[in-house]
Amino acid sequence: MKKTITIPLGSQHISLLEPVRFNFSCENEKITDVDYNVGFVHRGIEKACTEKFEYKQVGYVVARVCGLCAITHTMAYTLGIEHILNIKTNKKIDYLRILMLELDRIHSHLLCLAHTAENSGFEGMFMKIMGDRELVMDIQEAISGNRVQFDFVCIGGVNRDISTECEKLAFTNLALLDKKVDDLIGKFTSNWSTALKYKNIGALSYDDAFNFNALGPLARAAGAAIDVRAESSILPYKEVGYKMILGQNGDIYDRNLVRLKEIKNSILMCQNILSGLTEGEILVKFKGKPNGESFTRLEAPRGEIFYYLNANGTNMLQRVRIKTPTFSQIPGMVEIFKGSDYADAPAILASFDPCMSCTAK
Amino acid sequence: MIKSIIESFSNLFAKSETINYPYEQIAKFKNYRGLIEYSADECIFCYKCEKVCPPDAIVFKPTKEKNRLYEYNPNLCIYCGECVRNCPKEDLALWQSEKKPKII
Amino acid sequence: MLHIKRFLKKSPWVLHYNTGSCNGCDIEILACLSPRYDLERLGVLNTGNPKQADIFLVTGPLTHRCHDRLLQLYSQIPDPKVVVAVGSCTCTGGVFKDMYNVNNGIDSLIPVDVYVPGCASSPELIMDGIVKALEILEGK
Amino acid sequence: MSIVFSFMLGFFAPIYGGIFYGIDRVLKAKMQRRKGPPVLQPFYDMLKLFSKTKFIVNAPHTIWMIFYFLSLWAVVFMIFFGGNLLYIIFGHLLATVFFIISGYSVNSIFSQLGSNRKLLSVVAYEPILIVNAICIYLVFGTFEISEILAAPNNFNSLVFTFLSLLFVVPTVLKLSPFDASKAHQEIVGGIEVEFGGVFYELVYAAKFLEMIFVYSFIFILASNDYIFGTFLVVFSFFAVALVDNSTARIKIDSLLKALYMYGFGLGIVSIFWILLCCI
Repeated sequence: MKKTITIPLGSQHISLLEPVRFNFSCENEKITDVDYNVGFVHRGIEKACTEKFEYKQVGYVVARVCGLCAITHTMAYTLGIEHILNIKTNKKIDYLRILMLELDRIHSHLLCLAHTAENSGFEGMFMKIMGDRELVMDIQEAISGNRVQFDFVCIGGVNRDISTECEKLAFTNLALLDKKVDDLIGKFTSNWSTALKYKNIGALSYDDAFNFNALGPLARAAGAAIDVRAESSILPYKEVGYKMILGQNGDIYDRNLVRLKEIKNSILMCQNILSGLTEGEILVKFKGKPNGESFTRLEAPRGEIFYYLNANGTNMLQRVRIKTPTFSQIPGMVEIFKGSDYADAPAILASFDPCMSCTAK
Repeated sequence: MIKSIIESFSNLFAKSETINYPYEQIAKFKNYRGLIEYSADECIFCYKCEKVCPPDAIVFKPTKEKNRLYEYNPNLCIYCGECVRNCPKEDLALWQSEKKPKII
Repeated sequence: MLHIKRFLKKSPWVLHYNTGSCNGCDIEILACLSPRYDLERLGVLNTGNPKQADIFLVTGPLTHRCHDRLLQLYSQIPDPKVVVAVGSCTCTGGVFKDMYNVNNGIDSLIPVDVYVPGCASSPELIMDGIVKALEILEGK
Repeated sequence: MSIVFSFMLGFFAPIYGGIFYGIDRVLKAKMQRRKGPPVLQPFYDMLKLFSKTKFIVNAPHTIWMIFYFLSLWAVVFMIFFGGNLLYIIFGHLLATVFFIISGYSVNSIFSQLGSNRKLLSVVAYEPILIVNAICIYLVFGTFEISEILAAPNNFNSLVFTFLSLLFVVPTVLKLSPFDASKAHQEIVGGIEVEFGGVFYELVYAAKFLEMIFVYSFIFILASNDYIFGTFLVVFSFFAVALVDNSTARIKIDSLLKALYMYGFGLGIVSIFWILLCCI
């Protein structure tokens, strides 16, 4: 009799949005070993950024690394190239950029929560969160003209100004969403079946969070205060009311709560930004070609994103290196899978909010 | 669980959020980034849009006459609007309409 | 005689596969199932199972690695079936055109019936695409 | 009930079962603030599946499944002809075993996992059904459905039986929270995974028959008061849909625990309650 069975998850599976393959070696549905294969989405963007596209176009190309955190990629690239070109942006541009980043974070977190609920068989919650998410999508569409790929940021500023109508819409929708998030926190904390499904499942301890290089909400749920927004001052996060949110146990339940509370914090930031917007130019003129190198760190919805740019004074960049949060979360993910049930695997996977198109580029 | 049950029950009598789309239109926001449109009469043939387009969706094909022929592939376009922003005669020669691209 | 074929149009079950897209179109497909757009109105069910699917929603510019899987999934769907390419990069390659690991759209490998442009295709466009696919399905 | 009428009820069971299923789907959509599919959607699905290409993984797989469908239909016939409650329970068990064997006969890991889980859930709900059958016997003194339906209404002593049956309904129908044997997001439908075309159609129609099977159990609790029986069925239909909509799927071992603790426990309580009522 065979003792271990191998259960494949992917590369096409109903609980997966993107192609990634896990091979779970299981004993009686208990996972003993995990084999993973993440390279299905590799397209060769880093190479193309240095050979095919000019430095002004790269911003739009790196946005297509990942649709969920598109604005973060463009943002990190733009900040990097602005550092090389020595462009100083004004307060309004910074504020508009943070606004878009935080709106993106809200929609990404809500999607992750919905996906986790769906993967744990909670269809009612999935529909509820996806319904609420449309409020943010509306704001995004009103501001940038597209629902997912914003193409809002460009070198030297932003592409569009925010109109008074948009501002009004954003205020009403954010206030509505704030109430709905409160309601969601209540629903997530007081459900018998989600407690069975989420509490103490897929837990990452505080030490392991450091050992396995966890980032973003994953680390913060374990109590590790890792957040680029607090560490770097490249964008004025402290002015707009940023607050670090920490969990304790690092299980799915805590991750959900951290995400929900971060959404609340993001909503607060957006409201502060919208009420504190000043008049000003939205585009700074610049001249010259980039020459030099830069390192940029930025907090994506999933954790720290890192860009290394190297330019040699021509229209083409010499090197673009992207390090994405999911890439460094994979060892932690594998560690958590070991010892948990296969029945929990899809929910754990979704609660990590993995982004394979980020990882493989 | 009780909260969810109460909400599910009250939803039975609430109005549904669904937009009956193919039969009734969805209200779009202003400045929706739709199809790129072009007017040959106004174009000054600086080829800036061709140069700047990331996926090369806009191509000026060489012809026997003096001016080249504008060709645009909506299936290749990523609707970023970079061509429009770089056009010296924005809104006259090249503009981003609010039309949906056609499905084939 | 009952014309069974016309019921094909009323219950399209969907299989979704990502061949290397940026997730933008994938989350919009999820958004299509959400209460605002509610594709289930048209009878759409998201089955993760090729053997029970009618409409094959593909996103992504087809990376080399996804080649075999796409072909396998396509051949496992029983006839009649319709392939819908969602997003610019699925139709022609989009921004990823001519990158070294990309095949410039899925029509280089499998026959595509409906091309849905957009980056990322909005739920409205995806719904248009599915409605178009239903017309094609009826004729098959 | 005349024989012809019973025969017609049994013969058209997949059809009006389909309407129940359609109503269920619309109801669920309404609870999620959606419009939902038309009520006749299950029939569109069935008719569509007829016109698809036929795929057979291997012969036993399909044959066992056809056995499952036919024996399930036979069980439904037995219900409408007023047969013995125990025969019906064991007939249903036999049908389920056919289905489980069909799941084991293919090499797909998801199908086999689905069979494992289905087996465990059968182990969980079958004792509850039998305990409830005993309760019904204690009250009415017979296992024959035709005699139970003629007996005077004695629902007061069957309250706990009804409650314990409410645990069985979602398990048999594979509804959340007790749907680990289907688990669409984990094992892609479990045993259903390898069926396609016309053969999936039979699995799909079997869902309607299962629905009739469990709800008829609830219906007979009201004995000769048919209106009250219909009310009980509608009530439990609503309750199950509401709970399905507001819970996550629990794991198979939690399912076993929950069913034994609450479902079986309520069954035992019910026996004592009936004995108490008799005194």
